[in-house]
Amino acid sequence: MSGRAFVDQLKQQFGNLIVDANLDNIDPWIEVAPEGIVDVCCYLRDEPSLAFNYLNCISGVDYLHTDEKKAKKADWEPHCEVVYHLFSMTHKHSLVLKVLVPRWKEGRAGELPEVPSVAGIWRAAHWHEREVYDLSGITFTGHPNLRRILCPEDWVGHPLRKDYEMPSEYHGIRGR
Amino acid sequence: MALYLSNFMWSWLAYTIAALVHVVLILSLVAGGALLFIWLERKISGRIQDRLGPTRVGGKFGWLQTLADGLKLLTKEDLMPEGADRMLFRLAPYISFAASLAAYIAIPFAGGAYLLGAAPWVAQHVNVGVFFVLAVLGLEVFGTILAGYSSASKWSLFGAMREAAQVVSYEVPLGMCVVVPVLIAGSMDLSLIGDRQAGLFTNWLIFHDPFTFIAFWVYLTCATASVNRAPFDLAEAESELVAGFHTEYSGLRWSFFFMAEYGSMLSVSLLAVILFLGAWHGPLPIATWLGLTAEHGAIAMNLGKLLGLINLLLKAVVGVSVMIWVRWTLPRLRIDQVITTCLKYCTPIAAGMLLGATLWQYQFPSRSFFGLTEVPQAVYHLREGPQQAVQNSGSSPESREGTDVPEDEIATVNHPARRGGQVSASDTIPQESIARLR
Amino acid sequence: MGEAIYWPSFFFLLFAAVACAFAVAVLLATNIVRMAFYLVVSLSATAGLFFLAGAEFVGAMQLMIYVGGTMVLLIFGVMLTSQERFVEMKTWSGDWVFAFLIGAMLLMILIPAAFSVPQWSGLDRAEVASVSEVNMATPLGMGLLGVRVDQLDRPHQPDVAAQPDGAESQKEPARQVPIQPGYLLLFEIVSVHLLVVLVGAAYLARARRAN
Amino acid sequence: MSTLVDDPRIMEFDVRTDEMLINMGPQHPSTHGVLRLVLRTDGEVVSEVTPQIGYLHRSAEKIGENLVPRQWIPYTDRMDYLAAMNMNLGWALVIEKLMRYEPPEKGRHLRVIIAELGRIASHLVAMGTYGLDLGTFSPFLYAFREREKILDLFEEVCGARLTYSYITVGGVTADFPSGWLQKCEAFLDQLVPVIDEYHALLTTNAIFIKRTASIGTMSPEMAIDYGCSGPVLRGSGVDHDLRRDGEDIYTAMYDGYAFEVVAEKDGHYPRDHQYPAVPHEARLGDSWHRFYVRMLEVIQSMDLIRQGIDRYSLATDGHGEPMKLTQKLPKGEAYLETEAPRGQMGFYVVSDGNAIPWRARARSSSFSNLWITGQLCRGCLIADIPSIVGSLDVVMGEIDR
Repeated sequence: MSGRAFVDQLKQQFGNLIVDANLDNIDPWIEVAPEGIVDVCCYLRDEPSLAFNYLNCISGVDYLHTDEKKAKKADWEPHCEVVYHLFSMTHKHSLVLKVLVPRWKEGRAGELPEVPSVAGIWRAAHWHEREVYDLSGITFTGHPNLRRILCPEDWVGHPLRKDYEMPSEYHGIRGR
Repeated sequence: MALYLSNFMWSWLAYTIAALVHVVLILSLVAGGALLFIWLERKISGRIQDRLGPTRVGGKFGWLQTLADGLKLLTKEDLMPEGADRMLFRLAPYISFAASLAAYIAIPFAGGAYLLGAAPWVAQHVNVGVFFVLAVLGLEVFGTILAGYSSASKWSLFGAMREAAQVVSYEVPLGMCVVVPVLIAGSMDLSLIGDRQAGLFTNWLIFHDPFTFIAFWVYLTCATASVNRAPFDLAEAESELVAGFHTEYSGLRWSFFFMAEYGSMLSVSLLAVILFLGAWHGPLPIATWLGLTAEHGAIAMNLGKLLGLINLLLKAVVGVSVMIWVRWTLPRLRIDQVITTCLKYCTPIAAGMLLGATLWQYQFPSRSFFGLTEVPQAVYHLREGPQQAVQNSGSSPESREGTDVPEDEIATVNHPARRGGQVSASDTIPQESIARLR
Repeated sequence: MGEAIYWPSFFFLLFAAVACAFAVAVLLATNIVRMAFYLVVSLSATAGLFFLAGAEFVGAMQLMIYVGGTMVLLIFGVMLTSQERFVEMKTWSGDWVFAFLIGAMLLMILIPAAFSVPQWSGLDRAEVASVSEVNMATPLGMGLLGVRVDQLDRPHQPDVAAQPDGAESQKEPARQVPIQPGYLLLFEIVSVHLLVVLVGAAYLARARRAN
Repeated sequence: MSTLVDDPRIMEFDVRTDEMLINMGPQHPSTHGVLRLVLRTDGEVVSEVTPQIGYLHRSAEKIGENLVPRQWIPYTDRMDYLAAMNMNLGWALVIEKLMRYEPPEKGRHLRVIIAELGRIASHLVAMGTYGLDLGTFSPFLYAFREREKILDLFEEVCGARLTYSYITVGGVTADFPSGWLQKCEAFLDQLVPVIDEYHALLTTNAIFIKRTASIGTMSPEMAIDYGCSGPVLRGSGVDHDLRRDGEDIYTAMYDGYAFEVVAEKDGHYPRDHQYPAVPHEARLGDSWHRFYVRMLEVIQSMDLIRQGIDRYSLATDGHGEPMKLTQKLPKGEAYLETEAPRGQMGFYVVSDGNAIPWRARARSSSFSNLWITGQLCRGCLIADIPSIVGSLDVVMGEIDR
């Protein structure tokens, strides 16, 4: 099944929840509204013709230029993306989903944006979502155990955010 | 020895000196044995694993590697966990080592069951030697358990609990296997059991009948379990429990556990050799052929005994090497599998072998090597004492064996009154004093 | 012969002192594991006394059963069921009084019993040296199998003496195997009893957890 | 979190005891590095296992946002340090995918040879350390002896023995030296009988089977749900191997190679009549099967290398030139998974048109494989934990990155 067919099928099923699609990229992706991600993923997994039963990866990408000159040139507004790479063991095809969220929840700096968790759909998502939360600072609502996974529990900040600054000290250990 | 010495000095001093000599000999055997076996373990494991093992310390073969390690251990910091039960933590290694050492008190190293004045080379002759050695070896685990419990470490505690569970499982079949040679020799006296196997290797109890043969292998399995060697080294399973009961030990204390382990390895090997593998008798009675017996004077006799000692130790070292070999080859069992092996398989097998050996003894008494050969006359001498031997020498053994053996044969030959000859002082003891004892 | 130290007496006193001292230590200790350890030392010293008395079989038995048994007790009774790692036990003063009373009563029974033994004064040493060699375990073992060696002197069934060599059997009373009841039945009864106790204990310990 | 064991039998027959919380690791002999498992145990029975990771976290992804792709290659070395070649390959391929670059034929065969050698080296370590976990030391040294020979070969090719940085974006740093292929073939020839020895020492050893058969069984559905991959997935009987089922840019490497995916189908592994039979105690998806799949994959890789050597010798074009450091990446993003020894190693790269990628992401196979331990170890004995974790064959460098 090609990228176009997926998009059509999903648009038919979910309408406005499918926000956008990029079919020109080398890996075509479909953008899903945050509130629809659980339903869409459920459908993708359970629809026999799709059967995306394998979650490869969840990645968080932060879009922000800290340099103002570059920020002016950029063709996007600062935001965060959560990228889901799916695979079907039955049909051996893959799919990329994206969820775009603002960098801070409702623009309040320091409050992490929220995306519904897909841990109930694929167990593999448990740790991937924890990692995205830990490193990229995106909260997954409904995750059973959303804690930091790679950084220590008392770490401050989310290192893969572009505006992250390494703490100057951590428990007496010099950071910078 | 003490009796001999008391001719020259006060008897209290004589006994003290005799005891000290024994202690020093045994200590040096255990310590020297540990040095040798640790070196051997490294060399054998090295060869098994395509390595050379130690090559530098003390010449080409790394003879002194263990000594160097011992020095290193001496200089290590003596650590004790914060929450440890300090007294028990300190005591535990010594308990282990003392128990391992105490077993040697009753192990004879060369033959002569007080026959014709030929006393065995043993620190203290205990007439229930087998039982004593087993009982004392069983105490070694007490040190292990105390160590595990007093360390204030969860891994140690697990090691101790595993050890306890393991003890309960292996003691039963081990005891049963040991009873088999006891039954055939008709005595719990280790030196008697040893001398029962004089002559050709056909007289070794392992070859006595099919049941003893199997019992030996069961013994070997349970003995390996009893000294905590792989595949039964659960109390210190390093991949699961870090180091089990001795996780928190370091330096000298730790080395005491190590010495205790190697000490018990040697003692169970010695026990196996005495019970099953002909004790101090070689496969061929070379000492007898050379005339190194009591009849040819004290020097010849002692030379013969020295030969016997070398024989015994060689066989025991082979036994230890087998344990080393097994350790570096097999994976470790799980605790429930150890208990299953010991209780579900070894115990019934050992019980069956005990029953089988009893019936075999009943059916083919005085026959050896799976019933193919006869127990030679020398053994009759041993069993029945010099007086009976003289009487029996008139009638040939064949005619004796040809007739139907009376049902009470076993009981008869073992009867204490008939075995009077074994007891050196028997002809001097007034009957009334014996009666008084009873 | 200068007998500055008579070793058997020395060791008797040593073992007896150790046994008593550690028995007292068991009473005074509050840590249950240490108690078990003191008990083991006390029992081992008692085993030493048995060895000293020439009762080697009983001594080894003492080591194996009592000392080993205490260890098992320690493990299954204490380590597996204790609520905390080092269990502290305190004895109430009322218990002390009771214990003292019972202990004193036992002592009052034991002392006369001990002094009623005719040989209390002891054999002379030469005699002890001469007889200590004959204490074989064999009579006990034979007794288990049904042959009471200690009762061999009694009259036996005549028909059992159907020996191939009658003359020899006349000379040797040992050949005439007496039919005396041994300890086998008693031993079996005791062991079955113990087994029942063990199974019962295991059953009681097996708790069904509430849902 | 439940504190009781799911298995009703354990509740029913358990003697009442205290539960104990134990930290297995981060310093523990059998946790393969700095993995920490928090065990809740009831005697020897483990009621709950919680893996804690992050002790080896080195911010590799953050570093990747500040280096050009070729400079990040050494960092991929340090992810799965036991199969660094395969890590290099994964990152190189995803950049090549983004750049829509196809390496020349000779370079492809070279990569097959190197990647499969890396797989053998990695599986040998997995085998040896697994023996170590189960309490036998000798197979560990045997495995390292053979691995050393592979490292010698690698050293000759790239000068390094652990962190190679050999396969790089656009090609490899250097061609095989002369005579290398013969040495490689000689190595393979002597490895054949050695593998049979390992089967005798471990695969068919009665104690080994007792310790691994029916331990840590995972169903195929469970394995897929948890995102397991590689031998862990195939050990459950899922017929999935990216060398056959992956994306074109990766499968193109293996075009024309004859190999069968090592997964049980109808009760049989491919060509299993040549190898020890599956013991009757073993159930599909248990530790034993995971181990067995690795052992068969070693043989499969040996076969692939021989094919690769033949093809490489016939190919006439070059092996590919490494990309220039200043080369700008096209705008866009790409994700590619390759079949690394421990499973599917995925790399995700986002580019905004500069030479330095906007985002470099590594999806590690061990990361997903380890996550299932909590489920697998529930209700097992303490001694089973090394047996289960060892069979998953995780490398902490890859998990923590």
